[in-house]
Amino acid sequence: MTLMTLLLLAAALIGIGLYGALSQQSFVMLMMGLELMLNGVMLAAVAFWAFSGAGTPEGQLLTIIVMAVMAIEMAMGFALVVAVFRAKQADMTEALSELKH
Amino acid sequence: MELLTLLVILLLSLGAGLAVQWWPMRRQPLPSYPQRAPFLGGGLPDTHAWSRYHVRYYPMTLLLIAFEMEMMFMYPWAVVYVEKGMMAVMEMGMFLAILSVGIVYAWREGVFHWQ
Amino acid sequence: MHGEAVLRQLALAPGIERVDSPRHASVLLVAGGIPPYLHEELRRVHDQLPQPCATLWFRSEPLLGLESATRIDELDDLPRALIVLHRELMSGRRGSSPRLLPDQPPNPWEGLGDFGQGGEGMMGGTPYGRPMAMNMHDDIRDGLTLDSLTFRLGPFFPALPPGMKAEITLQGDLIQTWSTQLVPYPVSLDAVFLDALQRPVPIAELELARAREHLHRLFHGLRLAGLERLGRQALQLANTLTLDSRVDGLRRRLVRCGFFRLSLSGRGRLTEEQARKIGGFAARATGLDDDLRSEDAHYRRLGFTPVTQAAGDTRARWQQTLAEIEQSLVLAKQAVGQDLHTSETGSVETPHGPWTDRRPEDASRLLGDLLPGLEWGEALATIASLDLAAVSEWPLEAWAAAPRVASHEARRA
Amino acid sequence: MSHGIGVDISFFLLAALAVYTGWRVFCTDSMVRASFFLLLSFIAVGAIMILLTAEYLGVAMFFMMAVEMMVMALFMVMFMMNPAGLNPMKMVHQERAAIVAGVIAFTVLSAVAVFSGFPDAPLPAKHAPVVSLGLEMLGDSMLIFESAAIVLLATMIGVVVLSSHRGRYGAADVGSMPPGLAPDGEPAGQPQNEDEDDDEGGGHAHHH
Amino acid sequence: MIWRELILPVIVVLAALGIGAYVVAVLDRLIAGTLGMPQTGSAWQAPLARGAWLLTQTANATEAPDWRAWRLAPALYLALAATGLAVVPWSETLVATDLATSVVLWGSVEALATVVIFLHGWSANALFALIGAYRYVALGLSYILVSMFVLIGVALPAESLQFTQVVVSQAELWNVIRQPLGLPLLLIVGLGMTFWGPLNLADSADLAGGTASEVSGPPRLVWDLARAAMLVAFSGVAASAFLGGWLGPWLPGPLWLVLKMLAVLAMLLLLGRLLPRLPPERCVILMWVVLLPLAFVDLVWAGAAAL
Repeated sequence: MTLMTLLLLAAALIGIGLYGALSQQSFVMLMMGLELMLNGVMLAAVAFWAFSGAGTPEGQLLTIIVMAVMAIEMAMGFALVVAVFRAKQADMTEALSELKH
Repeated sequence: MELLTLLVILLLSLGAGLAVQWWPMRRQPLPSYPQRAPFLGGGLPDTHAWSRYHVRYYPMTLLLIAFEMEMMFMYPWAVVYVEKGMMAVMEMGMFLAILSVGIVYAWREGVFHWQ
Repeated sequence: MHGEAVLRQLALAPGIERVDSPRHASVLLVAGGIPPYLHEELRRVHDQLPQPCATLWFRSEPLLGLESATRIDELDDLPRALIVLHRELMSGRRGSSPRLLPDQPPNPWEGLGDFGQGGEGMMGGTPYGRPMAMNMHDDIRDGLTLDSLTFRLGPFFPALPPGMKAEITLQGDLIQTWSTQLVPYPVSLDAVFLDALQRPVPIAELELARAREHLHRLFHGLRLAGLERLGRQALQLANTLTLDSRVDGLRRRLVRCGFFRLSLSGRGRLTEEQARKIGGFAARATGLDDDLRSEDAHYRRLGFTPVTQAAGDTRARWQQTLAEIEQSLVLAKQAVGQDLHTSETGSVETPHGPWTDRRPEDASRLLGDLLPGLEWGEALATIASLDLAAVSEWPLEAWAAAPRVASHEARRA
Repeated sequence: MSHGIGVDISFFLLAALAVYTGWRVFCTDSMVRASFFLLLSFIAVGAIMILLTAEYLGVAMFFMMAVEMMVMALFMVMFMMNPAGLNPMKMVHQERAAIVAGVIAFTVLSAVAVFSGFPDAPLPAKHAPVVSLGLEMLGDSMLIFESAAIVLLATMIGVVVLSSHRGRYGAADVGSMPPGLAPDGEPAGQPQNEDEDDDEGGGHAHHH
Repeated sequence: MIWRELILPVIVVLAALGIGAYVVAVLDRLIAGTLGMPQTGSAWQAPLARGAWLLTQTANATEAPDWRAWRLAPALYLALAATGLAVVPWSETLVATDLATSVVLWGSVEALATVVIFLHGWSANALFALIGAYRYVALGLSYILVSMFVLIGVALPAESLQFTQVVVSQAELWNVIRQPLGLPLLLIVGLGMTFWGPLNLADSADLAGGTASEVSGPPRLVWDLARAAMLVAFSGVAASAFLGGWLGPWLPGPLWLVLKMLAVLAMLLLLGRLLPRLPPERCVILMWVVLLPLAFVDLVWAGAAAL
């Protein structure tokens, strides 16, 4: 367990998350991709904190803030999904662009 | 060492839970289709139960996701509370007061009722 | 009533546990004859018991294929017979009951789709023998139109009145539609109510029988609400009901444990028209003061006025039930002092509604209007607080023609 | 930072678990399974954090993510056709591009990880991460902490406005007009056909 | 070293879990008997006979369950109970997992329990099990906040998130007196976690057994066992957080803890027998509108007492 292996793991998680976020048609699945990316980001933040941050509390705080971003993203995302579904009876990303017409 | 102990306990209990199910069941044939139909007091369903289930409390769950974040801040706060004294009281008081506004607003909007 | 009487007997018997799902049972008890049109449903329930299982037929003819099953006719032998059956099953002395239905999926499905699933596309076909749930109804509460589930429940569902079968559509846990397909079995009354139609009967006897009926209903309602212990107390009170019995203790316990305030909701409100149709205590809980007893001169002499509640919901009906039990006990005590008999014949206020020229009729069709929009638990609590079944023309003691119920019993050491 | 061989083995097992479950999220048919695979991925990462002596963050990750993924599962089932994957399906678009993007992201980030030199400043031998976090929050980062409260409050209100159909004044989308999801788009949360809301009894009228 | 830190704690936790689950079953029968429910035979044998019967019964299946999740859920619930009990200190030194954040670890056990119970109901692919699962999530997501506020309340005087510190901080005065609102609130959470009695939304009678309605035989045995084990784990946590854990005169520490756990268990089982089941909607409103503000009050109280 070194900084490099940890960052490689984080990179792998971000890569998979990016694939998911780009490829999934459904809103909710898309959000799962984002979550997975943030998972990698949090791991990287903690890894830096442990190996090159000399244990400064800001490193931990950064992770907490990423977690908060995640929570907010999820809450707002789902609220939007509900609102869009109510309007369009669909949860596809394509439905968003259709809203213009 | 503590983590190892936890791991051992976790694996042993999980293994025991699975073994108690698997051991007596390893030779049992799959039950007949009529037995596998869901119990409805003699009635039958039209469809599978798995469906786009209308969760009647979904606004509450969204509220929870946002409100629960406050826990992340509260645990470290609890540890230094006595050390910091009044300052900790003030800051957390403000923090919780702001968030309580959200809960009260949500309650007044009827979020906790079944939609 | 036959099946209900069996249930009450077993509720007080030690060593027997009544379970809510056949999956938890080892012995299926069939009490009373089952009409042929319900045999298919009975076979289904029978086959849902996990093996090893056994059946016990109480005053009932075992189904075709179950000839070796035990049959008994004496109510008092029942608990013993159940315990023996369970013990034999456990020790392996008795083989399991055979399966009655052919082992076939409800619909053919094997390997129609590209991946061996049941059908084409995302929602088509019958994977594993059943179609997928579909979006059938617009939602009735909020605007999200999601899938709805349609199924038929009963006639042997423990939380419904025995014999009742309904086709129900749920969205989430909210009832969208409810249509009663089979009405519950008619209930038999204590013989004194039928006597009262012919000749004057002692008011004390009539009122005690009424209180007993209400207590029996309370037993079922409390069991559904998770208050098994208080339900049993209500039942014991009913069994030992005398002129000096009091329900204060029961009422106090019910209030203290929060039965009225926590467990019951203000839902299931009857309109005046619905209340009139159901009649009896449900109507009085809706604020109507219809009661045949107020037309009886001797009741008037006892100072009888109907008790009523205004709200007309589930909570009001249980409060009304308790109030009527109390009132009946008071009336009985006063009447026995003056040795009063009923003055009117040809009509009687039964615990299930007024019986003038016709018996109280079945009201379960009303549920179609009453239940949609209610959450599942609220709907069942509403049904338990109502008294929907028709009244049978035979009194309680006439076993031969009595209705029946199937219930599953698991006996545990 | 020194650690034993046991920590290394656990790390590699947990890393494998995190990547495997992360990958399974996007190739399972059942939505509930997908959410809980993601939860497993989070739990594995949380356990790695505990191995890194970030005990608080790791354990907090368990409970935060358990709740979030539970809600995720609820919404997945609510809004996805065929939520249990009884009929197998694949609902993706621009998959090739997405794979390429994912691989590029991984390569670039790993290259950064492998080739750049990061300062080597390990954790002090004796440190109390939770206490230092608490002191930081009440000290220098107080503003971050309090502004988090404001942001969360805004989220809560936004969530209620957007998702709730009926508020105390009747339908939420009758009284208020949420902003459009796209520039010049029609307001979000507005039902297409108005008669859906007729039974609400004209929530607008009570608005004061 | 290995013995003291690894083998002994593992044996203690697993034995406590197994024996505790059995004691829960016995205690529940004894309480039912005291309340006037009919009982035959010995309350000590009945749970064993029931276990033997469930082992001989065949396991049920449904038409298309999520097999792995369905079989895994009871075992996972048991494992969560074991994890919960692992953080409970039996004495100053005898504790399986004395993490610096063991209070938070218990919080995640609560959150994960919701996931596992949902999975148990969902994976059966049957109507009543599904409704039970969804009902439980409404409850599980509501009680978690109450529980966390209450547990943060006990962490304040201890200045630590470690259960050993929480117990040590009660040397002078138990938290049950110092924070009188805390224990009742936590007991409600305990009823919720194990969906016992009034908060039995998952496996209720109106759903013909809810998430367990389609389960029979060995999986049901594990499910019931896990539920009882979770009660034991919860009672251990409640006893450590509010009743001073191993602290007490004359007797050795672990024995004190056992006595206190028995007291909490008896209290929970009694509540379970005495109270009616709450409707799910009422439950959610109660948790958010009544109990959450009460938990706030408890926290303020704890804070004032700690300063």
